[in-house]
Amino acid sequence: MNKQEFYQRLAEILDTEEVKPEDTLKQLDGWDSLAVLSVLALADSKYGASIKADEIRAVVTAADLANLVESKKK
Amino acid sequence: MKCVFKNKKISAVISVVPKEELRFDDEYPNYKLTEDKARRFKKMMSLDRHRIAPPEVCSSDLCQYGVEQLLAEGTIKKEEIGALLFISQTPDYFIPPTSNVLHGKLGLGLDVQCFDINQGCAGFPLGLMQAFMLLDLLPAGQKILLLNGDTCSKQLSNCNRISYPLAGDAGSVAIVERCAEENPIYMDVKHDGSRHTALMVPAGAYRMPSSPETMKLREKEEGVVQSLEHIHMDGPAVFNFTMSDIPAQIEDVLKFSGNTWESIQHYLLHQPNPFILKQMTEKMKLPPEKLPSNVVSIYGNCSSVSIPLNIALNCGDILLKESRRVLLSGFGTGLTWISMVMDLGPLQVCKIVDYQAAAK
Amino acid sequence: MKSIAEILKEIRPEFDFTASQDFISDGMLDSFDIVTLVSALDKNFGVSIPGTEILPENFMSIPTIEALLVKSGAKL
Amino acid sequence: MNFKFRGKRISGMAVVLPERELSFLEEMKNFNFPEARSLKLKEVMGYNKRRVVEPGCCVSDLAVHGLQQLFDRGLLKKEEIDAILLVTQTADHFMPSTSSLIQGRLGLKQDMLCLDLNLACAGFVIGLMQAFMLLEQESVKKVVLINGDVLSRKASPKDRNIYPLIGDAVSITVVERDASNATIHANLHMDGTRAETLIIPAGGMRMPSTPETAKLEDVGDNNLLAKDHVFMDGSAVFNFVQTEVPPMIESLLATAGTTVEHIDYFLCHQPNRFMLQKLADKMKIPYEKMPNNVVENYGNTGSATIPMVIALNFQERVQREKMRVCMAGFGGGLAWASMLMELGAMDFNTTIEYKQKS
Repeated sequence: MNKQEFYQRLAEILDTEEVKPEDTLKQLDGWDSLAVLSVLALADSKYGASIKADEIRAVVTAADLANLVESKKK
Repeated sequence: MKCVFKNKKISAVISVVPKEELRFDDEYPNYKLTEDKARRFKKMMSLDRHRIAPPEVCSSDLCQYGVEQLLAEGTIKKEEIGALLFISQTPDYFIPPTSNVLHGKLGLGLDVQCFDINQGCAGFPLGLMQAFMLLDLLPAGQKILLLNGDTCSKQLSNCNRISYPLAGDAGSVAIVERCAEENPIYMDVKHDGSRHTALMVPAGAYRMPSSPETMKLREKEEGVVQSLEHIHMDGPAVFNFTMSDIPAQIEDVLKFSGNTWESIQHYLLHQPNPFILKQMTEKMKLPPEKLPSNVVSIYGNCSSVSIPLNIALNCGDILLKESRRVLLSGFGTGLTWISMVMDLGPLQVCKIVDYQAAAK
Repeated sequence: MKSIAEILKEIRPEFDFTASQDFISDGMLDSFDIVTLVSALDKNFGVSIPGTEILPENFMSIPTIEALLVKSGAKL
Repeated sequence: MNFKFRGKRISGMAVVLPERELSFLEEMKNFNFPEARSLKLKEVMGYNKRRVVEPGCCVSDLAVHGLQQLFDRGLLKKEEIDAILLVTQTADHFMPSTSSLIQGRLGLKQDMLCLDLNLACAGFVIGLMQAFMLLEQESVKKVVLINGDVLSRKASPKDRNIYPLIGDAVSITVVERDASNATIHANLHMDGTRAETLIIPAGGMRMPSTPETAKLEDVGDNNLLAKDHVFMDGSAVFNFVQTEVPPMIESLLATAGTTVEHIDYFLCHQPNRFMLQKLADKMKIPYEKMPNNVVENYGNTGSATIPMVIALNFQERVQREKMRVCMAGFGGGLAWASMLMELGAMDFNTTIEYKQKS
């Protein structure tokens, strides 16, 4: 998985310039339940990754999220 | 649970929506959203407008209006009605059943059976199943009125920036009857109560009776204001359910009914929001024109009425003239998911009307 | 065999039933009392007052109760 | 409307009773009701003891406890259940349906039907009809019909017309196909013009609960009720039952070509002893053929009363042999329904106590 590309897509979802791996998601302005939904959709459609509700709730940083998506990738 | 029904058909479907149309562009200041966020949300969910019932209008009123229209237009006669089914999660009362109240208001005969069934977004296919089963018990010529109605706006705060703009109130009436043609209808029903917290109203009934405490509004996240008597949704859990269980069931029903993805002319699904419907379309590799996703942008998410609205909005003109092979799928609270394949049409009535309060 | 007046007295000893023209609106017999009364009348007069006749207007006064008993087959 | 079914049987039944028992005479003291009058009511109406749930207990709790017992005792297998029909007027939530909750808590299979029906005292007979209908589907072999309410929770403690009479209970009825092709006759009527005879005015969408609807109001006879409480027009219910039930049963017997003498028992809904004796008198049915002892033991428990009549009077016998019975349910809606069928020999008939964990 191209992590750089993932962060770029994440930035688009959050409507921001750039997302860094160390960014804490909850501190980003755009990180709300709609963004979570968009991430789930992104993971499903672009990476074939099905992420459970509990798993995404446990994520702290953007890097955690990228790793989670990668680990669930088909 | 798989079922097959024969010699049954839907002959008319009318949906009733509140007259007043609310536009997201006018509403978003209520949600204290920045213009930026509002724009983003609007784009993501294709938000435009929705219909919300005034406080004094219940789902039963919308349904009653639909039945009165069908009676006035001569689509059905009172004496042909053998049963009245009311499928809802927003009944008038705990006691008596709303179907009985409607039975009285409509002046139906003592032989007409009334049923109140508690079901949400899967309520249209579930109601059809009940109607098909009941038809086998009724004398020839008797028809069933299937009423679906919900006023979910009464179970949401109008300051909930995520759920409220997507919500809609509506009622529908379908006439279900026997037919000479075999017209096999294939259905699959599934439930998973272990995931019920994904979509529920925690308080207001017997588990947690209404109290000043349950009426208190709390902020779940920025702009998401709700009380324990409001609909609580676990977005990610619902997303996963919708993306995994529903496509699997649809594929299963296609096989069970001897159909292919191509042989179905219209996939008329429950309409939770356009975003998730588009995801599902992609997942099932269906052409978007075969799986309409436009109901929420016009009427809001109308619970079990979204399939009747979908039918009229997207296939109304065709179905008045001819028959189409359709797949209907309702999914939501319970969790419950029901999909069915049938040949639908030609219908005598297939339309959406505005509710007019009866003159007092 | 007891009289209707005696039976009434047993059910609500605190009231003077001879002084009332309408036991119901005078608040002397409530719905609980009516069933107790019917049960006592049935036993005393060897009848079964039909369930459909157990209406407040049939228990307004001693004459209406008498009429009801006769209708139910009692020999007064 | 008349109905006919074939090849169906009740294969097992259980009644689930909350442990808490209240005494009519004790309770009437709280209403400052003279003891002499209470004693007369006890004799005439049969009011004596009733079972009620502890605060917070729901229909699903009683149902889950009962079903779990049946699983544990090997009387029912989880994977055999193809449908759960829950007939209740006291659901856990507006959404989801309580039958789904029961399915989830017991870990039943996904491939089944869960259906919540809101029905009052005619709900056992109508629930059976629903079960028979489902069994016409090839994929459905075993239906679990659950009837029950925790309506005591909606009775005003200041309403002596209702409060001392209501009991809580759940019944579990297993319905399946039967090789014998015996005909089951049923009939059913509804009258919604009298829907308000038995009503909880507030709490639904017509009048949402507010602090205002929780306020007690004087409704006469020193009875205080809130809009959130259940209200019953007792006289109207009594007259409805006396007027509609005898012709319904007579018509059912006539349709089936039989007479009172050929029926072993008349198993009616159990509002009170007096009402049932008046019905028996009217139809010239000997009292011993129409048991009326549920109220004196458990109170009026809504749609679970008919299974309770069976458990209380025929628990052993119904497991041993066949009985030809006429069942009749009548009440809120208004709805009245009756059914003629053979009961027994059941695989089990049991009474289960529910002890609420505090």
